[in-house]
Amino acid sequence: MRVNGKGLVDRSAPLSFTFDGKSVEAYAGDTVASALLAAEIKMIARSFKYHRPRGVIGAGSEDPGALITVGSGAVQDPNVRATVQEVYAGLETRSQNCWPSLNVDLLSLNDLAAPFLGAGFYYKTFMWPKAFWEKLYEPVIRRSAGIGALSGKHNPDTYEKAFAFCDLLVIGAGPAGLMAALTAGRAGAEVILCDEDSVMGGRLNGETYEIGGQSGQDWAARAVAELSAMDNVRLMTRTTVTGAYDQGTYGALERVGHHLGGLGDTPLECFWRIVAKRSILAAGAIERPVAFRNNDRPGIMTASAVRTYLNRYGVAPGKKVTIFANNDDAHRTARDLVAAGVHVAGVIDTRQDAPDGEGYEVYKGAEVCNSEGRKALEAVTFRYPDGREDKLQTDCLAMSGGWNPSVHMTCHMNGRPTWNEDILSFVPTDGTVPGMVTAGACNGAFSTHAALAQGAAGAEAALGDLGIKMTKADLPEAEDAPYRLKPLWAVAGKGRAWLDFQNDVTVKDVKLAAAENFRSVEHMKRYTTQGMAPDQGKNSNVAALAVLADATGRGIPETGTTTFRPPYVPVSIAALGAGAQGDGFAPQRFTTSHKASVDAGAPMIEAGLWYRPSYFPAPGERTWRQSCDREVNMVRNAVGICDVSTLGKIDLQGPDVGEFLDFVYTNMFSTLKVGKTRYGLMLREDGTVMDDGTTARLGENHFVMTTTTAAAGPVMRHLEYVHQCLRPDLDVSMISVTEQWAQFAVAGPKSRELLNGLLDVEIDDASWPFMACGEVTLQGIKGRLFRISFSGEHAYEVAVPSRYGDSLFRLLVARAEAMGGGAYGMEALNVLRIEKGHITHAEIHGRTNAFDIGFARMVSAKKDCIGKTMSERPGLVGEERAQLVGLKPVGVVQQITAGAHLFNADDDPVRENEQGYTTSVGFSPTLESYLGLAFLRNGRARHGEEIKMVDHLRGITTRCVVCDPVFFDPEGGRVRG
Amino acid sequence: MRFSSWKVFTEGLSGNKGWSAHWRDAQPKSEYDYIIIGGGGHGLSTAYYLAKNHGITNVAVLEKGYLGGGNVGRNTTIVRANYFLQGNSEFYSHSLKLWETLEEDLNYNVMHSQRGLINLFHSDGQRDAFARRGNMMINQGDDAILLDREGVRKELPYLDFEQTRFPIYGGLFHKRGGTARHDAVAWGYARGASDRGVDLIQNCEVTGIDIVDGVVKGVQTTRGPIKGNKVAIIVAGRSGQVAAMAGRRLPIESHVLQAFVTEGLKPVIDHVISFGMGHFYMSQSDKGGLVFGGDLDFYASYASRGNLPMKEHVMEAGMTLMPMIGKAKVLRSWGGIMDMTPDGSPIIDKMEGIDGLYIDCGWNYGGFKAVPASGWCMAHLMATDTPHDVAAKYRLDRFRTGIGIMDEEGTGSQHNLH
Amino acid sequence: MRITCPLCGERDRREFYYVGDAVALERPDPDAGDVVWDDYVHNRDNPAGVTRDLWYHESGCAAWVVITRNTVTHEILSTELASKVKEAQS
Amino acid sequence: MADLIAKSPCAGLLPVTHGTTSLSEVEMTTLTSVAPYKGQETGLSDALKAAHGMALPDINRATGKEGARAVWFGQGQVMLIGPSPASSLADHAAVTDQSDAWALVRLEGEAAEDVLARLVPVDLRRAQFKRGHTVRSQLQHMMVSITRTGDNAFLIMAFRSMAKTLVHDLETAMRGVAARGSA
Repeated sequence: MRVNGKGLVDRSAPLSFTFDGKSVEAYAGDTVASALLAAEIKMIARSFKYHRPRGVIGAGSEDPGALITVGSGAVQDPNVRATVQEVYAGLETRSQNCWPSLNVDLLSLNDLAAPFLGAGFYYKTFMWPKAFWEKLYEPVIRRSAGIGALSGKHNPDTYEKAFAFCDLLVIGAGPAGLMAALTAGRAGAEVILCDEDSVMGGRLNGETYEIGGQSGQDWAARAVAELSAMDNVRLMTRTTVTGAYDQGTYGALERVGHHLGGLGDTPLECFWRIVAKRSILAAGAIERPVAFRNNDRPGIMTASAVRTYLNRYGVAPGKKVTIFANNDDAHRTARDLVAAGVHVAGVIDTRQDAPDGEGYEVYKGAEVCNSEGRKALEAVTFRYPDGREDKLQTDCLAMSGGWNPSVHMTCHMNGRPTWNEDILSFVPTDGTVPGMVTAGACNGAFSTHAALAQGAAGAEAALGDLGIKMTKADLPEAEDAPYRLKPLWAVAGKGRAWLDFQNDVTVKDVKLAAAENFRSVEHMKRYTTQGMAPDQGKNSNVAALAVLADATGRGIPETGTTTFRPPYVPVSIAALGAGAQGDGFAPQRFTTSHKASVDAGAPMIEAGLWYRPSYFPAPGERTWRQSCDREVNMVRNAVGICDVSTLGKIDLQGPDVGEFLDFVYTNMFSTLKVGKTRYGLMLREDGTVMDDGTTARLGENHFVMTTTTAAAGPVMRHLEYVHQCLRPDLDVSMISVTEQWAQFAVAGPKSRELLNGLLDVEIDDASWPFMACGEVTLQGIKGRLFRISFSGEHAYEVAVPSRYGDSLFRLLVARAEAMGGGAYGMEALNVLRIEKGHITHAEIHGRTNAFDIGFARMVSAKKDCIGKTMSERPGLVGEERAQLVGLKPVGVVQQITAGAHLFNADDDPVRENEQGYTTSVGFSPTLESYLGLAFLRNGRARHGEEIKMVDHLRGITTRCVVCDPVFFDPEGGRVRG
Repeated sequence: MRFSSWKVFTEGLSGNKGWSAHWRDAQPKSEYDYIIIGGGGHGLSTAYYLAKNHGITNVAVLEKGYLGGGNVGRNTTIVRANYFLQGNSEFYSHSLKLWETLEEDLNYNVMHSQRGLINLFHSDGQRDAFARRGNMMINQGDDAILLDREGVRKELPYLDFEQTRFPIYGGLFHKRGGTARHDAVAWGYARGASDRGVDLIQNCEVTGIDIVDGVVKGVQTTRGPIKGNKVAIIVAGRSGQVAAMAGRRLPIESHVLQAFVTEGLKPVIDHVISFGMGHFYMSQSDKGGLVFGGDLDFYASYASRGNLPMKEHVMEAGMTLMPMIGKAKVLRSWGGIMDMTPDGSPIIDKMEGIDGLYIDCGWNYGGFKAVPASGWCMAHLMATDTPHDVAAKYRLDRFRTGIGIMDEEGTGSQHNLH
Repeated sequence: MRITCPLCGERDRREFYYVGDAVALERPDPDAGDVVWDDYVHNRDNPAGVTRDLWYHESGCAAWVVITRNTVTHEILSTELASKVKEAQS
Repeated sequence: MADLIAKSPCAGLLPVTHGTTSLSEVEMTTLTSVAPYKGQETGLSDALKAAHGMALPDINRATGKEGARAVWFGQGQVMLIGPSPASSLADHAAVTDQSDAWALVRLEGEAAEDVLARLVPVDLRRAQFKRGHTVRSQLQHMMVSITRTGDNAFLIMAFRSMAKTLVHDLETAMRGVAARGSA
């Protein structure tokens, strides 16, 4: 019901939205909750377990009652709080967790079975017969559990993340937060003021307080106006600070587009990481409900929420409102309602010394003990101190058990709040979040005056810490009423009294938990699920603790509290994961030949963030194998071109590079001659192979190292580690030049012929023997030429500055094609190297050492190097080790697969008999056979032996002969041309 | 008291007045035969199997906080047996078999649910590595199926198959993999151990280990000294501090691992899904929350809480893999303290040189699924002084000798990389 | 988490790579024996409290940094260039 | 035979404008990494001044101006942007050609700071990050160098191979900022 003359909604801007398909009238500035209450729609949701009717209970993000679904189709957004969702024309909302409808929900039958569904009942049943758990019980439980539903479709909305920095972050823009921001802003500090509401002012907008002679709402509006005129102040509405992290980092969720229809490029949400030198938590407090029988009916709300709907939205949540309280504050609700012309049925105050009513009846010393009304509240029963009971017809009960300061953020870094007996609640413990102070209601100071004073004082302290000069703030006058209350957690009596309205946890459940020895507060929480619902116990935790304390005969402080953990409000995965959807999870790296490869029809595959061509299909080829076989033959018989730019290239310069390389490689590099290249093996300090590659000496003090594609980053980091942490005495400078050079393998018997048409100065075997390297020019452009070979053919790698990469690749391929060759991809590259027994990370997979791969001789005995000592541990050498071998099929089945296991020919393929495994396989068109590289226990001593390869997954068993891993040209004649 | 549907029914009819404590709160005696330091999953299961398998019941479990308050109460509840190295393979296989009869054994519904685990791979190289793993699982007698892209699509149609950064090539499907209700595992073992006579002592912090001439004599605690002939350290992330009481350094660095849960949602994810390129895994709990996690925060920590960069990384992985979860809202995030070893595999061993002192630690972030077999094998070791067959490779000296290192990740002796 | 790089100043943790205990700087002699090497490569004090560990400012200036830090509170007490620490040791 | 043709890292991707922010590629130029040998910082600075009229920049600073800059590029490393390096530099430093290793883009406009605030975990507001200031940091998931070259202009350098992602990430942020108006 709308109340004229009240509220901040724009009565000149009516609009309509839908709830469960029905049109609802509203005004700009309404939330879905205020609009539904205005339309007298009380039942909005169903509870989690018993599917009891639920309505609006609170007025902010903590509301445990009215969870709805917004939108439909792919944008469907479940579990949205109706109290937070602002209305706009065309907004579509729906109830959830009900079937077939909110009104007729079949699962509300659960409510009748409640005696059997108490806390933890499921731990004691559903165990027989065993197979029924997964086939029957669990599927039924899962279907009835959950609240809202995801659409199941890819999220279509845009989200973003951002960083912000400030001197002072003020969390909450109620009187304390506004005063803090004003104080700091006027002093010139960089201030960020965040508030989760669409309008700043906090409780001032829901109350009829006066500040400095004006209404609280006006004072807040003026403060905001002053702040928004300051360049050094950033005001962030609709922004909830969600967590406090180390060194002054805060997470904050900004709801950018939820109140807009039609977003375009506007993000729906932005997740902020705010770095603040100091912060002031002015998060306010949350009024706590009271547990009494059937206290969960729609229409039963917190007293402050009723005031908010009245004063902020101009809505009376009922026509005949009853107040139930243990404190003075709740009487404001009655006064505000009466002043607005809404009928107050009475105030039921548990205190004998409660204040008298001002135009309403006060039932002193009484307590509400039951309610009636199936889908909305119709009446409450209350009990006088003498045990007499009476009933009031009422459609709205405004209850207040006192206030809980929102201490959550002060606990995010493991701080524990302190029990305060005066206000019967927890208050923040000082210093639990470095750099943060608390002010106002969240600090247990409930009067407006105290909020203003603490806000100002908090800002002054922060400014002092930061060395920013200020003038002391003049505090405007404001009410400073004392906060008086009497403990009231749960009204004694039969029936179910709700603590956690969402998860349906009742006083009985907590008592049962205590009886079953779940006496620790953590055990109780976990056993009953108390506080584990979407509101994370914001409404219920303190009352539940009090009930547990009572049941276990302890005080509340010694009962302790569960931990508040981030986020303060639920945060969408899309917001925290913004930017990653699609291809944004990691950068994409493209070689200079990418376009030419794609143009040639090559499928591109991912390799260490790069994309590399798998194969280059020629006309008429239908399978990758056909292309691969052709490309291998091409390299073996003519010439092939392959982009190898993705391999890491590290430029090392300085007088001590030789010594440095001797320390990082197992073999010697200081003895390498200028103009020569050498293969190197690099170990981790634990003796396992880290990486391999060739390193060329371009000058006396100048080397360029090649790493594998995947290890380029880790090797760079490792080299810097070795230099800075172990040998800073060495004068070495290193830099990645991977990106500088476009480098192409030119491999095959015709490779020199191909190059000699391109290089400005022709080369021959004498000027450019195997493993030679040096500078060359191509059309006057400086490049580098290395005579190295991964394929085992007479081959080169030619490098030019990347800007020429695309052009050179096309040129090389064109020339190769003219000579009967062409481009080759990763598949052919793999076959070529397997034929030669060259290893990749399939073999040096982080568990193999130099001994295993047959390179023990490469670990120089003349010097120390990283990993040498540990590689000599007894367990890393000897017959027990699986050693690199080659495999060739010898039986009817000719296929070898990677990831298969090896067994002695007559053994069963079971774990106990495992002898090794295959790492790399390929079909060699050169040798017309499948070839495999494998690790086999004591393998080097078993060449010639017949073994069994078993691939259970692919259903393949192949008899293989063990051989040397170098299948082709073992003498290496071909590389020397 | 025996739990059953009938019992729930009759209690329901009579006002649920007849339920009693799931376990006794014991006061510490001055002496026990066996003392277990740590009332987490592994400590409780060790106590249970000492009593059940070996008839040893003069046992105290000393817990500095509340039972099951460590990693068993703060993990992502995944149960699987998909290891590929000798040593791990047989151990986790044994553990999974114990899971499969755990409810009957404990008379406690731990909601073990074999929903199936799919490990996605994104390149040929990863497929081969998963093939090796899957083949070993079958060698061991467990189950594995290699799915291609279409096979994955059939099971998980909602993944983003158009994404080209790390396209989905296929997955290794382990049907017997799944989840369980983590707290219930601790409570079920506690109840079983307590019923058999084990004393479970909460709020009892061990402050010293008494060792005389290389022989354990007992422990000092915040509730007084307790004598014992055999003492086991089973304290996960706190292993370093407790071992230091015995003058030992361990090959362990403690790290924070974060986990996340969303608000309750209607069923949308049936399996446990693991995204190889993103270190992301997710399942949906019976309550409807999406339960997920990723990598360590990567810095040594005892804070049981993490920071934003890893939270963001995990969510980013989720969004690139399965953007349909975008509007699920994270309700809570938390952290556990992981006892990371240099090869990512655990230790179940005697403490060499100290008679009567045993250690069970180094579970990295895979300790939950190990709870049954860890207790089974640790109880065996303590009772018989010989290692159980399936845990014989979990030796403490393997790092010194290099014999039997089990590095499933292949990342070597950097503790946080496993 | 914010880390003060001795060169770049205060930066977000996401720019850094963590490797482990700064004991890494104290590499033993090759012939120090298996116990010493085992200790160096594997065993850790792993304190719940103040520790010194080694980080790499990977997406910043590429400096390796020794950070004195509390593992319980995440408080950072000091940061130094690893190369300076190492030079001071030798 | 066809000629070798130079292709810039962002060819075909830039320029673009969204709202008041524009992103364009900086014309290809000479980039030289200069890393002083032990104890050669002063010698290098002198040589740099003599040859190119620029001092060796301090940490987090750039010297020079459009066309000839020396940008601090990390520990013991300076990137010379523009001039061909004098041979005298090599007497004091490791000199490495990086001309083709980096994609250079210019982000300009009143909201440029807001765009970068969506991608870079460093405070780049003018009060803290003035003209001539530079950082090595990351932009989304990429390692970058960012230098303020004007009141509303930044020079951003990322690995050449990541040019497409660089442009994509910047454009996404530019669109979001433009849609919101300058927040």
